[in-house]
Amino acid sequence: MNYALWFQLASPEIVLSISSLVLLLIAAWGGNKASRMVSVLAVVALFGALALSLNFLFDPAFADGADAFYGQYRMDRFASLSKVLIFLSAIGCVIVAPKFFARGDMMRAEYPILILFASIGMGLMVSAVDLLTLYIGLELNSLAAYVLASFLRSDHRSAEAGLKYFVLGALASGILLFGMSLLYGFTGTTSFIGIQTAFADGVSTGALFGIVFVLSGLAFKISAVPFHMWTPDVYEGAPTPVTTFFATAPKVAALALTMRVAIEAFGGQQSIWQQIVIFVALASIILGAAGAIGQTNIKRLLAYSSINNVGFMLIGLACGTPEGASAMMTYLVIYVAMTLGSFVCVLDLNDRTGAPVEDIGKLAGLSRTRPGLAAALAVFMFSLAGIPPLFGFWGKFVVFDAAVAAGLIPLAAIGIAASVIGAFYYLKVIKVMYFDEPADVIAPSDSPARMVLVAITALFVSPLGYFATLALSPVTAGAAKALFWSA
Amino acid sequence: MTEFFQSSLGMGWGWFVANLILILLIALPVMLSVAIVIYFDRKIWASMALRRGPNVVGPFGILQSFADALKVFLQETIIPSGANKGLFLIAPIITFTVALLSWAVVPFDQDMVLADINVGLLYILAVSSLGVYGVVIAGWASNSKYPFFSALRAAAQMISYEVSIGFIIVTVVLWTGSFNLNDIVEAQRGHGLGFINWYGFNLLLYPMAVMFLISSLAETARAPFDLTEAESELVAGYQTEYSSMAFALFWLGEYANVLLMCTLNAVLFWGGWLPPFEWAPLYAVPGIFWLILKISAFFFIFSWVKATVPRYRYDQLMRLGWKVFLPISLLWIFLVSGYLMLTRYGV
Amino acid sequence: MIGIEHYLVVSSILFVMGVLGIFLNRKNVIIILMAIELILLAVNINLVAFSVFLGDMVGQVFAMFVLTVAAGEAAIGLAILVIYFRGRGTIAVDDVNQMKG
Amino acid sequence: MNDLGFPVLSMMLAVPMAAAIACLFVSANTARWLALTATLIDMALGIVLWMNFDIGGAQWQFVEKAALFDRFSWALGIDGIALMLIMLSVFLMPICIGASWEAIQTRVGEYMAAFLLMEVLMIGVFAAQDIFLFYIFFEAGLIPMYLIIGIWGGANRIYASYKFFLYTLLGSVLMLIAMFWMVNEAGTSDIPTLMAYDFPLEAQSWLWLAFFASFAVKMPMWPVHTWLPDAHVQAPTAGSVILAGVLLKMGGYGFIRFSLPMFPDASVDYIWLVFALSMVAVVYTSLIALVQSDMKKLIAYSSVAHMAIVTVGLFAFNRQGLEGALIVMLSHGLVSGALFLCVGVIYDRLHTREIDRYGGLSINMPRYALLFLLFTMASIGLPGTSGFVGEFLSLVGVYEVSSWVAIVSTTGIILGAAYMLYLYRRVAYGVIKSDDVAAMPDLNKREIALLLPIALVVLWMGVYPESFMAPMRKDVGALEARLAAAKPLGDAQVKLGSGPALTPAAHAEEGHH
Amino acid sequence: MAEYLPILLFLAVALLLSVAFVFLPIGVSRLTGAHKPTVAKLSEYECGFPAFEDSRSQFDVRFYLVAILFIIFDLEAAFLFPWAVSLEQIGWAGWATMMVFLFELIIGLIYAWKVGALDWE
Repeated sequence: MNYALWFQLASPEIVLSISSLVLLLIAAWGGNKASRMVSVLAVVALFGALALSLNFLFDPAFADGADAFYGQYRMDRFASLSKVLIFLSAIGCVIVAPKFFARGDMMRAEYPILILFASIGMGLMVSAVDLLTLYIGLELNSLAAYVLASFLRSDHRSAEAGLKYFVLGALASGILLFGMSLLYGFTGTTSFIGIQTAFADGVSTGALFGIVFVLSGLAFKISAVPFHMWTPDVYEGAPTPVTTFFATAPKVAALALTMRVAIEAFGGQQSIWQQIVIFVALASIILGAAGAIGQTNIKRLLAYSSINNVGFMLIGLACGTPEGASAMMTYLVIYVAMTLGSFVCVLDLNDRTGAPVEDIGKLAGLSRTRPGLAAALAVFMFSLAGIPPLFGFWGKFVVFDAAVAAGLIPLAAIGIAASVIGAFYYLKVIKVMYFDEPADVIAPSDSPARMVLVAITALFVSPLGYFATLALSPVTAGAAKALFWSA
Repeated sequence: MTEFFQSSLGMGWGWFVANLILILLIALPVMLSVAIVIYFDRKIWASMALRRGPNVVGPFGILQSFADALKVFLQETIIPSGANKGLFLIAPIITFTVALLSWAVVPFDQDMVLADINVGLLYILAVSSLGVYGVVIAGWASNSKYPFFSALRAAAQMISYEVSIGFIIVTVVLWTGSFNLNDIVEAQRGHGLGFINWYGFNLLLYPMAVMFLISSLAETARAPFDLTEAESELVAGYQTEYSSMAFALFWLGEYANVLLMCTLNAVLFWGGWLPPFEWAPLYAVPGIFWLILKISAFFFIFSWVKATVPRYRYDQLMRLGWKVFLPISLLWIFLVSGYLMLTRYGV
Repeated sequence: MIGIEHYLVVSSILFVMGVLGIFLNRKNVIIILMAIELILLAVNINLVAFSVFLGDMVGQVFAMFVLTVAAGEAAIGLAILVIYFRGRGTIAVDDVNQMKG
Repeated sequence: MNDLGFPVLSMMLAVPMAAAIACLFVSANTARWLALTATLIDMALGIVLWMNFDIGGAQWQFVEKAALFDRFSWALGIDGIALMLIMLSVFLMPICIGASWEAIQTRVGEYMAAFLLMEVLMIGVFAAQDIFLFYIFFEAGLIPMYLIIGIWGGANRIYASYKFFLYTLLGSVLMLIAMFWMVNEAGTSDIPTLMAYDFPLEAQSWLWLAFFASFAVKMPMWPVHTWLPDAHVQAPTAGSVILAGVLLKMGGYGFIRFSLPMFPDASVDYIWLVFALSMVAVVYTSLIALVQSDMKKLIAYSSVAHMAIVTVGLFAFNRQGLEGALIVMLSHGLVSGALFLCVGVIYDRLHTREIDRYGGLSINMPRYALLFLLFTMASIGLPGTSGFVGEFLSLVGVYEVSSWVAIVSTTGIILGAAYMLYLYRRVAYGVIKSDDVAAMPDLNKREIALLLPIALVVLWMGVYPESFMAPMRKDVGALEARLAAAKPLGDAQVKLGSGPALTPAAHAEEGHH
Repeated sequence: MAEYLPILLFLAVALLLSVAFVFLPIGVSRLTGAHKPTVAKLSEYECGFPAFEDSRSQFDVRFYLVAILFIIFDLEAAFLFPWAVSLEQIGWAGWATMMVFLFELIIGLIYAWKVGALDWE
């Protein structure tokens, strides 16, 4: 029992916990006037947690990862990479929020704090090596997320999004929990490695049900088909900064969690879950792409896009190899940048009264009125479609490479062919922005912070991003290796 | 007793008959004592107001309660036409059943308890919180405005004070290390200075004892916290639409709860069935006597308060619960557990 | 004698009732909240039963956490429902369709 | 590195890239000059490249290799074939810029940037030595072309741009999967190594089909050619030039670089498929071209027919066929580009491409009529022009394999003469139909400066093709050797050089193979 | 387990008693003829006036708030109970953990206090 080490391992969450509690008090005393200060401090705290996570990513002493709190929590390179992504997304979502909520005077000091709470939950999720920790982390994240979804209290759509998110999220948690209870009962343990050991002698029917329920619950959380139906509504209804958040950080956390559960807990029984994951991946790719085609709301479109992208990432998981896991992490990194960027672009689409514009048709001729923004959005769209030389291509590249290496050639072929469907609706956005006559609806940007974020993410997804692979590849490979430590 | 019946009737039936007798030995006296304490309540109240109180039926009016009981029993049961009939009748049943049920784990003397379960205190907490259902259902089913408001108030009030009661209980449990009520009583033997059988004597626990007493007033909606039936505002509270025995059951239930709270006060902080001092001659008196004495004392306090303290406003009531009791009890958990760690567990 | 399978059957029935309650219920969102609680109840039955049969405390600890989180969830759900009701004046499930997907 | 002492290929990529970025931020006129300068510099670099190319020397010259990261590297290098195609690109680019000088008046900076980006990607495709690098350049070309068609195109540009993008993308994604498999199998992504690698026979077939899907769309081969007429018609003039001049050559280049050397056995197996599609294309698209009323569409269909000659020549598997196909590619790049420019010239004046609106242009635009005639003749394949050399060699090559294919292909050439001459007659001869046509001025200096260089090169290629064939000869030889070595003594090979033409029965048998 | 059986029996007895108390008078009054319902008698009493609006109208949202706060705090107490009886076994680490938990709870309470969730005004 080395408490010092344990606290060191959990330091990102501890930092966030303490700071969020302090900020809560500041918010309580300062009220909404303090929201600016709270936002700034929240970003500082997230940067602190980020730095602490980065340390684990590169410190050779933690190359193999280490357990803490009696095998409840594990900090390894996989966890730290996921946390870096999560905290970065969270920082982005905190930064862009004040301007959005300033309209209607809805900015409240609780927003950054809820993001912090959710981040703690997500940190726990990606570090969980026990069903109990997993559940606590997941719920901490979800509870904060439900509130965030209905943050615009006066907006009907926001309340409806919150309600839908809540009901389906709670249902997902219930399904997940039921699966966990079965796993616990039929293996006699809640620790991932214990479950793996128990599965070494084969899987009983009850435990099989457990696996299926757990995977279904997780599929809900990552909004994979067939449990995706909540995504478009919630993405559309939730305030855009919150949607940005939903599309990035929790997705990273849930996907990372899914990977860890599948590989560490169910690692010995790959044949069982591989079929499920392959099905889910293909269904997500195809339905995500097909569903997006008729959409006229850009947030809904991006929601379907995220479903589609989750499908691609799951291909990496379906491989069940370290290469696949590494590819998935790479894809995640790029996905976060693309999604963050495109949502920040959406945030910047406001008409002259400052009201947000979400209708794709109203972006007509954006390339004339806002060339920079249009170019950035075009970059994100092409990148999401996976067209080289944009960096989004690299994500698909590594994922499909891993799939082919793992012998899943039909999966790869169908998946990549379906990506052409996806290209269709990404092209639609570009077409509207570049080919149509200007509708002149969108007002100039009033937020340098958003522009900076867009610029950073756009540069990352531009071909310049390939230079990042020099650093990224070893990191994701290390993360994947950490995941397979028990194998 | 169980063995006696089992030897003559066989295992199952013997157990059944023995326990049935025990249960009736608890339930009937409780009901009887409710009748008596209602009489005393009125008497004490009257005395404090320099009135006489009931003095017509029987010597000193001692049979007044029974006369009242007979009256309500013979009354017509009226179910308002707009009421939700089933729920309307279920509400008093719940209230009364729950009020009786808590007594199953109360120790009347050493090992004189119907069900000696190890989580007795939790059981009481759980069962008594069910009582709120009776109130809420009654208010809702009446389809009448004031009962409805009353029910809401009652619900909010009861759950608010349940929180602080929960935290207060933790301090006692910390000290005892058990949820068993018998253990809690036993642990108080010689607790103070080696010869005082009270937790309440303990300086750390004394504030908790006071808070518990006040909380029990609020929990049972007794004056000065009787906002649920504040006549001037809410007519007769959630019972407004009730009549006959249904109405009487609420009264029975309420007073049974009051008695239970008095008992809990006695058991948790004032030694339960133990005599006040660790002195051999006192043990000659049966434990149940001491317990009844303590219950009576607490009931007197309840009546005394009712007669003398003006009613709280609702916001004051809620403030007391959430802003005074809750923080203090949280702080006390820290103090008590810290003290125990330093003196007992941690070393 | 009552074995583990009896508990499993009960919990499965509760679970299915909960899930069906969410999907088949067209009347009231409050019922959905109750259905969710039903699902969590099923889980807790499972956990506690397994815990007793395995002679392992973890299940009961887990159940405790589930209880607490369920409470938090119910609290937040109610709060969201109140917000929703204030905006729309109804909590009928069929009316939760401003956004079509 | 190379003899020049500096990474010339990277330079050729970097110059237009830098100019492209710069174009986004400058005024319209500056952008024009900037783009012209950059393309001219690139052309100069191309000439340097050609001058320093060691004919008969190492197969891969000007090689640059820098490991980017584990999976692929910045590997550039050219052989003779790539050299010629790069030359074609850098030669056409300044002409495209010139052609857009006045035609494009909106968003000039972005337009120039898109074209410069196209140039980068085209050179990159031909110079890439790493299979994934090749893929990136190959695919990335979609983005600027999509924008060029979509933003500066004609009335129906949106449909055309979508069609272009999605057809090409769908074709090429499967190729990527095949590439993954190959790289996993061979353990390297180096193209020269892969060209020499013997892939398992059972896998070759699948791989070949995956690559074929991509190149056939790009080529374009019948029946996946339908995007081409739409794209051509809707694209601005310079876009059409680049599309016809260079982009279509990427398909042929792909066959030469990948399909044939990497999967020789599969290539042999699928000869029937390629020949069948090509024959249909030659006849069918020629007939369609005959009835077109839109000039650009006519030329677009003629491109499909010409590219079918290329595939026929390539899959003849002999020196004549291969060399012929290459020369057709080069020649068609020049000629069709020039024809589109010619269309552009009169389109700029009258803003219509309807053939019937014109007539008698030789009267008021004699210089134009002369150059147009030259290119028409080159397209037909008149001896003395570039078209003749390539088509002749291709047909000779394929005749050795199958006289039937040769005969059908020749039919296409005859039909080609028909529609081209028909076009020329209607546009240049006859009487001037309307006043606005009569008012059209003859070529100005800029237009002459655009068309004259092409005309000279077309004649040069027609008169002395050796200049162009020499650098490629060794590579064609290597390819032939590779095919011969891998090819079992199958029916196709037995017939090679066996003198008399094949009987129809023998051909049918081959088709069933 | 066996010690809980008397409670079950007690429950049965208590239910029986209360059901009898509720329904016996109803039966008796019908038999004795005391049961004479009239429209006026069966209408709601409320405060003596005829009701003039829906009795189950919307009510103050603060009641919800109290309910929500109760859920949270009461269930946190659920963690305290097992902790309280096992303090001896879990030692200082267990104590410190719970103190951290209580500390967080107190911060939550302070927050609720400051934003006015505990006010009834």
